[in-house]
Amino acid sequence: MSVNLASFLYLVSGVLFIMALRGLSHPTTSRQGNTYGMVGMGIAILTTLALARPTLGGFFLILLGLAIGGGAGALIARRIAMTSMPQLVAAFHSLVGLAAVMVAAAAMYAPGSFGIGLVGAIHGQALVEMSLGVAIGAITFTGSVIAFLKLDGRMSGKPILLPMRHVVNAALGALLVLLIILLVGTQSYAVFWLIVLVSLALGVLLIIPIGGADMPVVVSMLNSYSGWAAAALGFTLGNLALIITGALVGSSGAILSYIMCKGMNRSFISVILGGFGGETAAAVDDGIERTVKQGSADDAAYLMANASKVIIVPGYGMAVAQAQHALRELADRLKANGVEVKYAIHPVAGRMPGHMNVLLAEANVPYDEVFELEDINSEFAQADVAYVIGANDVTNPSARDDKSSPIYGMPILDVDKAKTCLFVKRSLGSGYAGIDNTLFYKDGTMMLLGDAKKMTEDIVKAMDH
Amino acid sequence: MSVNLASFLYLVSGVLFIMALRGLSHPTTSRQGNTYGMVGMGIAILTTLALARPTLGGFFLILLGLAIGGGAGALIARRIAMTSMPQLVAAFHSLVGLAAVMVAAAAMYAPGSFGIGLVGAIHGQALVEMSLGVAIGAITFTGSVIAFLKLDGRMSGKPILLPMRHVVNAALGALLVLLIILLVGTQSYAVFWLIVLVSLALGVLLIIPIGGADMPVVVSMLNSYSGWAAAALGFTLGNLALIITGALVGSSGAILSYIMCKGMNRSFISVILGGFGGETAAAVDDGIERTVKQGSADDAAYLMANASKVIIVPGYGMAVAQAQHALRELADRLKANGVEVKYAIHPVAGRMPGHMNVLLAEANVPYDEVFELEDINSEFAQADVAYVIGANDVTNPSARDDKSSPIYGMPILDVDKAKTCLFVKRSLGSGYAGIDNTLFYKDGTMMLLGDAKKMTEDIVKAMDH
Amino acid sequence: MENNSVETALDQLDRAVANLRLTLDNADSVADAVHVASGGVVDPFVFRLAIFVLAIFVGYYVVWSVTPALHTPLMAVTNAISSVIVVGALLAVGISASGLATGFGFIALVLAAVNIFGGFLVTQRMLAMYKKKER
Amino acid sequence: MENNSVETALDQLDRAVANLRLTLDNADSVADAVHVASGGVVDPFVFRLAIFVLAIFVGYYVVWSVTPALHTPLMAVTNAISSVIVVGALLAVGISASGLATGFGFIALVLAAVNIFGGFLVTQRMLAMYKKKER
Ligand SMILES: NC(=O)c1ccc[n+]([C@@H]2O[C@H](COP(=O)([O-])OP(=O)(O)OC[C@H]3O[C@@H](n4cnc5c(N)ncnc54)[C@H](OP(=O)(O)O)[C@@H]3O)[C@@H](O)[C@H]2O)c1
Ligand SMILES: NC(=O)c1ccc[n+]([C@@H]2O[C@H](COP(=O)([O-])OP(=O)(O)OC[C@H]3O[C@@H](n4cnc5c(N)ncnc54)[C@H](OP(=O)(O)O)[C@@H]3O)[C@@H](O)[C@H]2O)c1
Repeated sequence: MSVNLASFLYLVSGVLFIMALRGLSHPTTSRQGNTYGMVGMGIAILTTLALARPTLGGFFLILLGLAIGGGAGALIARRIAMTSMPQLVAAFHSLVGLAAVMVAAAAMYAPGSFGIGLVGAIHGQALVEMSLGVAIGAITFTGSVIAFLKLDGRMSGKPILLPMRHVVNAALGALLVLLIILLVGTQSYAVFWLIVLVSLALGVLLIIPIGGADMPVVVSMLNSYSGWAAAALGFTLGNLALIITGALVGSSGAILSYIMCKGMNRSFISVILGGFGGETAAAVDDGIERTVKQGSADDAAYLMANASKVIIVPGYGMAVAQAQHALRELADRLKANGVEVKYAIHPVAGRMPGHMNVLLAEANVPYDEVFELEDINSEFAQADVAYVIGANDVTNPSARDDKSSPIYGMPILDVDKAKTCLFVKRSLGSGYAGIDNTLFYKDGTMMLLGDAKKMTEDIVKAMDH
Repeated sequence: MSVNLASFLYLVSGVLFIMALRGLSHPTTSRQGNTYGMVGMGIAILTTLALARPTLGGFFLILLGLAIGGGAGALIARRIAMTSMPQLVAAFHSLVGLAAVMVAAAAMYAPGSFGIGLVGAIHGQALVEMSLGVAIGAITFTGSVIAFLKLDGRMSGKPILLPMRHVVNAALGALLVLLIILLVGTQSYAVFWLIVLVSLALGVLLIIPIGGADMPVVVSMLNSYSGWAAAALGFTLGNLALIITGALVGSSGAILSYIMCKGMNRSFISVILGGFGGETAAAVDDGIERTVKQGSADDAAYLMANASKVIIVPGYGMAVAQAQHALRELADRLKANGVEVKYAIHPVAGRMPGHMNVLLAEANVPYDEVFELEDINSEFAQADVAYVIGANDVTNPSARDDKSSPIYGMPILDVDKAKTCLFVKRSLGSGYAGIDNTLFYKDGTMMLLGDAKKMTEDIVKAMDH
Repeated sequence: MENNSVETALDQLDRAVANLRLTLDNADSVADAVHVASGGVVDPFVFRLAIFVLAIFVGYYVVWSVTPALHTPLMAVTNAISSVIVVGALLAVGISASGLATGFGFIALVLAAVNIFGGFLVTQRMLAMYKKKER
Repeated sequence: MENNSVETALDQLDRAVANLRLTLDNADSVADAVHVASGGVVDPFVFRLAIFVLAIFVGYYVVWSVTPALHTPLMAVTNAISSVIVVGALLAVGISASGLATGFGFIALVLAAVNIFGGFLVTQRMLAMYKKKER
């Protein structure tokens, strides 16, 4: 295959990837978008095969690799629970990072195959691009592994704050730059692997001080990193598909991080510097005696059955309890009784962007009943019941009213404007931000203490009576 | 200057042009955007000078050309009336088209200066790109001249429907293709100029059958064309700034044409095939006697002074009458009386996209009092008075209610929902689409027949009493 | 003898030339091989096409994000930036030897300059008119 | 005499070589000149940079246009497409002579394949769940 044709085909696959992301602008076009993505990947792979013209042995090896990896990937995709998506994405990012390192290593040991020179005489520019790729890739790898472990609960979410960590990290960063310069000068394998080692260490050190709950931002950031690593290697290999894709993925991760930080009203820097959200802060104790109105499933069933409009506000607790299916049943029951039911989603409800939407979709909730904050917030005033299930921070009025609150300025869902606010959670404890929620003590609020799934099922049962 | 640096700088100027368009996403950033555009142009010019390293004589000639053209351009920009913007844009497009033809001619006679080969031995690919550029440029030139003449009223807006025009146009198109092939084979100057001639003729023939009122769509289409011509020459010259800019301008014109056609609920093809909107159709005469309530300036002054909310709907007639300043005075007077005043702009009010906005801005109407159709349409129900000044089609309820109407499906401003609808126009005649407006005969409507500016001034005077 | 030696010399010459050719050929093919893999010999046309395609995407998004109230300035500013065709005119006037080409270039230069100054300045004039309500 | 003729021959050889050099040099510089003006010798890096910059713009706009309800699938699909790094792995496995490079390439290939299949399939599974209200 001529390189011109190959380059053109790589361009085509880059454009198909753009169309894949473009498809996600609406659920109806999203499936087609995903297909574009698969076709784009197919074109990239076939083009490379036609260009490399592998030997029979090589070809067999390639098929073997694709079969092993593809089989494992397909299995994981089929088996994974929707509630584990945050972990899964983190795990997948770590693989991309490691793959980038391995590709760079292969290029280091067989530069001829990549057309970047001969062993010991690799072009300087290629070496710089490659080291950038390998460093970012390695950081992505270990960083994502830590994020995975924290999200999956295999490692405590508590931030691990090493002494002098900023100094250590800066020193490692400087060392990295030095090593890259050294690599361009010496082309030594040892230096190459030193770069890998230092970057792996840096990846760990950068992520361990960040609290488990901040991991979603980290995952997005690492997503962005994996894009930049791919783009850097794209420059080395002179591959248009890699360059375009890298830029797309890089932008995507950066924008999602930005959206999350804005939704939490925190700065990206403060997230990255870490030390937040590991433990729930001690409950505020300002000496004022506060009373809480507690209710039962029966109370809730009565209130909702007699309502004309119910808005459901799901949060992280719904994901923990896997309550989405029970919730859907409840909504069906209400709708059958002629109650108008809508879902209100806060941009950072749950633990990853779009987390609630995917869970509701899994429970067959139609997406046109699910509304974003700005589209539904004015409707709470007309609602009889706001059914808050496992959400907490995203409803906290202190973000709106109390200037001294650490989450002041974060947009919230105005559930307190509804006639009655039903709060399903297990305790009066705080949520991710560790801040007491004054809503619990308000007149219009009824606390339904218990597991979200159990409580919702009980309400449905209570309606049967 | 090294070609690498030059290419990089051309890329920078392309990015600055992107930033220029990006700035137009909001009035507050738009001025900065325009500055980016100027800087980008400056970089492109300086880079080219550094690359070409002209002789002293050449340098003098360049300064002279820039001074003549720049002086004329600056003068026009200072003098032109805002109401003549459609004509001006058409005139400017014709210049871009002619400039493209001239650049291609220069490349034909001195290919060496452009690095595309030697006289009589120009690279085939460059010839193809060049002929595309020159053909599109020439069509843009004469097409824009006709559009200018029609818009400026120097030529009748009546569509000129030659017999067999589709056949003739198709034949000319085929001839063009043949000539381009011939040019690649022979590299003959005669063929080159034949291409120019045929394209010039085609430009005229394509535009004369299109009615004067459809010219805005044509102007946008020609804008798009001028972009594609620039991009084609960008390929010839291997110039990144030209390629990027061409694509930007090409997209922009195409999108604006699309927006206009959608706003009119007509297909682009039907516009381009022509024969529409030249003359106003005969008024519908269905035998039903219809009565019209006519009012005076005094009536209008009384109604508006006692209103609590007035929505102003400007249309093409306001531009014709240059009534924007008088209108602003009226609004000021009303606001001083405690009346809430808003402006409602239909996407295709007037004769070019954003036409009304620019005129209102000229009369110092703040842009946050000016609303788009979808943002204000629901407010007419709460308004006491809709003051329709020189608008007609964009308020015609038959577009909403009458399936047999030729403009059925076009979105309209629901002025009939307001308590009273004041209609300022000179007669009961129809507007651009040539369709009778049933609103004139409705109970809540009061016709204020007269010139828009005069009538508005009279209303202001009447308020003084 | 002389004849002989000349012949030898010519022979040597031939061989030297042949060797030279071989070396050159080799160098070429090595360079080619390197290029093929690295994409170094990719025709710049492909790169330009990629840039063109991506710029169309950018244009699409950036123009849709323009607020309708500024569509008239948009038309004026796109007109101004499309006059970047002036770079062709500058090359023609600045480098060309042929009088005709210089003439064409000069015309193009003047026309483009009208557009550049006219387009940007009229846009500036328009944009200066868009004001917020003063409160 | 022999010496003389050899010397002559050598001289000739020298001159021939010199001539050859001259011609070659000339050809080179002509080619260079043509390239400079046409941009033919523009370093592909510049083109790639342009493509990279424009792709960032496209990415910016295309991602902002993704509806928030699909942000989770977006994360999965970007993960899948970033595995296009597999092209590097394929080159390493397909062409490489060195055993080590083939090994590294094979690992990269397997990892990327997990991502490609896993990423696209899990996205498909998620997207299949998004349904409209049936009426
Ligand atoms: N979505 C994102 O992308 C993202 C990213 C980073 C950070 N965040 C942060 O995450 C938070 C999300 O807000 P949120 O309101 O969804 O969650 P939240 O504020 O973290 O509150 C979740 C609540 O669910 C309750 N809960 C836990 N398990 C439960 C179960 N099995 N049954 C019933 N309730 C249960 C917990 O209360 P009990 O312990 O009393 O049951 C907890 O208060 C925000 O602060 C946001 O800034 C989000
Ligand atoms: N904006 C665009 O981009 C664009 C592009 C292409 C086509 N169009 C078309 O243009 C039309 C625009 O709608 P429109 O409502 O703004 O205009 P219109 O329907 O064309 O009506 C304009 C009205 O203004 C009146 N008028 C003219 N001169 C006047 C004066 N001096 N004083 C008072 N009234 C005067 C005319 O009535 P009298 O003769 O009775 O006075 C006429 O009925 C639409 O049909 C649209 O599809 C717009």
